[in-house]
Amino acid sequence: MTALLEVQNLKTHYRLGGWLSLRRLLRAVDGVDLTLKSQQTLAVVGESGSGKTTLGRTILRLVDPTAGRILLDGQDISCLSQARLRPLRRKMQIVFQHPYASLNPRKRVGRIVAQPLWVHRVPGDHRRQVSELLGRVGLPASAADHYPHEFSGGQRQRIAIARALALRPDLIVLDEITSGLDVTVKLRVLALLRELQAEFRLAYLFISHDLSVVRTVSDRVAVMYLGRIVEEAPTEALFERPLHPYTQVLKASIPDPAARGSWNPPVLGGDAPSPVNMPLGCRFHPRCPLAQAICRDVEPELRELAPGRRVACHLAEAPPHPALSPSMGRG
Amino acid sequence: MNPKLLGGVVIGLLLCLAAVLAPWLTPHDPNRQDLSAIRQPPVWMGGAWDHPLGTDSLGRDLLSRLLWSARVAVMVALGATVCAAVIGTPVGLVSGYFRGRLDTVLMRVVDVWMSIPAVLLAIALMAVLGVGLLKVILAIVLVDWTRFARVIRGEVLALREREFVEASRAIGLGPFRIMAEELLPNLVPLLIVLASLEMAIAVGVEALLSFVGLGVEAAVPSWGSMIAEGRGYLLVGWWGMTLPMLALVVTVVGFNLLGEGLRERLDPRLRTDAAR
Amino acid sequence: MLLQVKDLTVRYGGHLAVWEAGFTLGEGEVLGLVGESGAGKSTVGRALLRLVPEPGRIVSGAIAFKGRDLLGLPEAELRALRGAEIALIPQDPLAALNPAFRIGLQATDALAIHRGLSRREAAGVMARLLARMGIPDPEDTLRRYPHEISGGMRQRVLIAIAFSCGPSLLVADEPTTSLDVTTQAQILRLLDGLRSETGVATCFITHDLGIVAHLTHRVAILYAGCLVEQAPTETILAAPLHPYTRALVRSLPLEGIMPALREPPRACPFSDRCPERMAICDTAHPPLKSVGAGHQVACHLY
Amino acid sequence: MSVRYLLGRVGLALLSLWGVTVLAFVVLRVIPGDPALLMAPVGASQADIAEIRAQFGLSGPIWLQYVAWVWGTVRGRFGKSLWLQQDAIRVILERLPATLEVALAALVLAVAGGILLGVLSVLWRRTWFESATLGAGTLGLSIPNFIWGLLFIVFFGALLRWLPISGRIAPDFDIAPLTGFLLVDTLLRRDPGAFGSVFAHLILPAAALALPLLAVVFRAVRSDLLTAVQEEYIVMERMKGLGELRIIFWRALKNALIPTTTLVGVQFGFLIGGTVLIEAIFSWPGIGQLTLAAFQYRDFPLIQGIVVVYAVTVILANFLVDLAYAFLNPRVRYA
Repeated sequence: MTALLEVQNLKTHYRLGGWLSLRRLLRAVDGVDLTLKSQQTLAVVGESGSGKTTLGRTILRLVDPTAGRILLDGQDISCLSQARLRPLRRKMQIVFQHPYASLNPRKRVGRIVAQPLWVHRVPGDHRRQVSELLGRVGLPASAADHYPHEFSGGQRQRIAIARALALRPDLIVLDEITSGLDVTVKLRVLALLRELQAEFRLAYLFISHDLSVVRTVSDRVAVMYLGRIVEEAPTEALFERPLHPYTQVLKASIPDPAARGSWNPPVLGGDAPSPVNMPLGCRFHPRCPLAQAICRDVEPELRELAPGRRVACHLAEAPPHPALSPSMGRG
Repeated sequence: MNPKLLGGVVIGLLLCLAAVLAPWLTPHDPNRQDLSAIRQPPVWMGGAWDHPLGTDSLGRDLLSRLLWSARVAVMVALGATVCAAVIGTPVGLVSGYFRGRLDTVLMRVVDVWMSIPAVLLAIALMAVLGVGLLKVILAIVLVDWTRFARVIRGEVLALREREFVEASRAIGLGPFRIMAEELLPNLVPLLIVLASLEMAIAVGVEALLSFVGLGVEAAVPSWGSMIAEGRGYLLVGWWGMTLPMLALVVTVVGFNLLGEGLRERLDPRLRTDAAR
Repeated sequence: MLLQVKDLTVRYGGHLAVWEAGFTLGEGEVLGLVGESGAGKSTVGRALLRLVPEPGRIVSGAIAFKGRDLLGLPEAELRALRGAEIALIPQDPLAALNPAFRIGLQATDALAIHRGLSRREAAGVMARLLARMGIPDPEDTLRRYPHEISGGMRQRVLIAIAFSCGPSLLVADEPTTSLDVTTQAQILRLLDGLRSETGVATCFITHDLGIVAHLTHRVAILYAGCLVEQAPTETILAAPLHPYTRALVRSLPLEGIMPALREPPRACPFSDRCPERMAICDTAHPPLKSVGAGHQVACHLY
Repeated sequence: MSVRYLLGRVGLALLSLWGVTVLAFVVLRVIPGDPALLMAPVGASQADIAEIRAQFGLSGPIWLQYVAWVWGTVRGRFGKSLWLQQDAIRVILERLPATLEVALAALVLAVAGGILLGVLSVLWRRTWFESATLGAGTLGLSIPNFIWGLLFIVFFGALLRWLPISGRIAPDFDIAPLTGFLLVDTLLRRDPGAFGSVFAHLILPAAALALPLLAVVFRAVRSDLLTAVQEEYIVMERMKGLGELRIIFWRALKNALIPTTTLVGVQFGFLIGGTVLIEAIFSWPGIGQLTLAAFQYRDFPLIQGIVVVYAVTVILANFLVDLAYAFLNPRVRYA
């Protein structure tokens, strides 16, 4: 299988401040490499400020990258003009975080879902296609005649998914799409995503802050910290044995209802430093419980410790047993 | 319909009715002078039914003049508002959507424009252009397009960050289609409210300009010039000044009520105060 | 009993937010109030302080705190309780701090009002409290404005404010929802440590069963403004009875959405999403029944 | 407030000032064609027109004219007023204090009155007071201030005869100007009678000028306060046991004043512009009254001077408002 999406040393920096004010550089995405194969799900996990949302938007070129390459089906799209990019938008779509902001409140659902069809001059009866799409995400065809505010958060996310599906893309970036939903609704949406992935042969870039959600949907997980990927591994391997100290802390921070009374979350020093003044050396070293001298001075590379397992930590060691084969899915 | 909106609509309809029907409603030619019947009081003060609201110091029928003035008010209100909106809205849209240098330049221009007091600018323009209805409208438009530009820009700045705008970019819509299809429909309530308030302002400015003799032509009756004329004989005939003032106040308040009523109905969270 | 809530009903304009909710809280006990957004859990929390936001109104019910009827208390006496006897930790620490004033002023209000300390003395007390909570330079933090410190720091400040006057009842309204996972873990640890140290009875509002499992003694589950199940935490996690609780605990996806409550409820509010729906569910609202030691459930199955 | 913010604001003010010179130049020179013809008195000969052209540097390419004009403006030289036959800038500066006095009085009245009414209407919400102030607010901001002026003259001047309606001071007082601000001058001279007269004369024009702005401030403070009292941080203030009065006056008000301040900045231009008519109506000897005459007499140097002085006043006021904004809002560095 070839890679559907390949990102090489991608950087997105923002200039803060302007005329007469102190110019500072916000390094939202700062050297990311990743690969996503078709019909697979790669989860990008990180806390606020890790750059995961900017990464998703840069890959779709909603934000312009500062450096690096984005290969979609082998074609470098990182420097294409917006006009040249337009036909390629059929291959990649996005679903956003806020179900209440991602649908134009003044347009009926039918027009919202049909918009990609007429923008790209898709032939055929758009009305019929829209009702099919709505039906596919579990909404009645009559939903097309209503306005977004008449729907609940979960239903709106379904509408947004239907819009993303309209052009039959190969890749959908899912940006925190479940973070505003209640747990029972969230589970239902995740189940729907799995069904759609098989049916439409989709690859997902699943961006989330929630490790527990990620576990149920993704084949591989990349953990981001301050603009970089610090660990990437097959999902089960990562959950069984996280190798980067940050991943370990992240995993241990989630209270597990099944293990009542035994939760003892690790203590990190202070709050995360901001992407505006990045620490030298390893980005995690000021908070890392294991930090040593080398971590203060040298930024670790993302090393392949086992097949399919990459970690950016000087101290991490390969797991004693070979990890699961890299391309195999959720265990 | 809330009471404000109701009041605004009723006053607005009456005004339009008066403006359209003025030639048929008026008992006299508004400019016909009758020096034998000057400063006659309204009927309830002992005047004759021939001049229901009395006459001015040249013996012209006040009711006729008031009704004809309504035409000027309506024309100025509609003309100036439409033109100001047509100029200001695209500027605000483009400025807010593209941001960056273009926005900086456009907004500096607006700032500069607004640092000359509106009244002074209007008077200066009229002094330069000369009197006349179309010129009044032009002067008001030149002064007030900034109001639309500023408020629309502010709203666009907020709207463009909403995810549905990003979603249409992800679909592949170009910037101008995004403005037309995604942003503009969301600006409609704001525009409607702004336009109603602008009509109130335009009527006020026209009256002001005519009051100082820099408004419509002398032959055209206008509340502003009637107020100025009535002021001269205030102590012998208070109605000469008070009646046009009343008409003006009712009109302006009516348009304001319309604007506020519409805001409450369409979107109570709209911030339009900065537009005044 | 420290706190006794009976038949609490809260209305927002035309709709019911909470319907006849009742529960108790003993000294030093931690009760988890669990439900999805819109279930009424936050409203219950605010009602305990009589701070239901407009246009909300407590329609009926009784809240007895240390034997005093909170709902009948004059405003002045209530103010003497707020911040002193009953404290609140809010959900969003950024929204809960006034952006126009320094943290020092806002953090010393409670001590100044209830303990009669001068601002300077109160700042001293506050600084010591913040230092104990692991804030490296508390004096500096007090001089800052809310936007100048991180979310975790802000929540620490709010926790310090809540504990500053030694309350006997604490309402924690989803205190970590807006924080990152690693920060959440630290704040929860801190909060649990302070709680067990002071023995303050706590009403912990959350939607996270993980938090419930580790921090609470008892749980009350709210659905569409109705209390559907109440039991000791172990019981809820091991043997949930209500079909809704079972879906929550076992992570089962549910079709449909939570309805708005009709008044008075003539059917089970969960009936249209319930996998075990019966004929009676659509015609009668199930009352809360006792089914075991401290275990109550509102479902026609039992 | 950082030095950077301050510098930025100064820069913006200077930029606006430059823009005003361009705008004034364009409006007064380029649009109407030949300014010399405009300036010339009716029936002037070709020779007269040529002389005007020479005197004001109206020949040569337009950019040179502009440079000459800006250079003159920077040095405060607008030339001799055609109508008064005096140095235009001196005429203006002599009359400026009168205009500033009434404008400042109106500003104070509008801001203080607006804030007070706003706070009270929130404190006493859902009472008759709220509906009354709301209705008055709509009326206040609907009616242009020259109409207010005329109404005041009719009611308080002509019908009730409570207050003087013309001039700055009763003619029987003779106060040699020190600062030009008569309220200050009469105080410095320790003349309570004259002070009273000045004060009485100030009330109606200032009130007429202030009313629309007062209504705007009132509504802004009120709506921002209503927003603020729903905010979580105000709930927390209640939660800590603070009383409602203290919360509204000492906490929420500061939050409400932050957006209100910007509004006052935008609105100040309207207030200052209002002086043109108010001064004419109340025979107030300031530059506003001068304006209409200057246009009537096509007194070009005087008009230029007046436009620039008005613009400087507005720009300066906006600069001060920016400072106040930064003072109130700790979040502002450089917007």
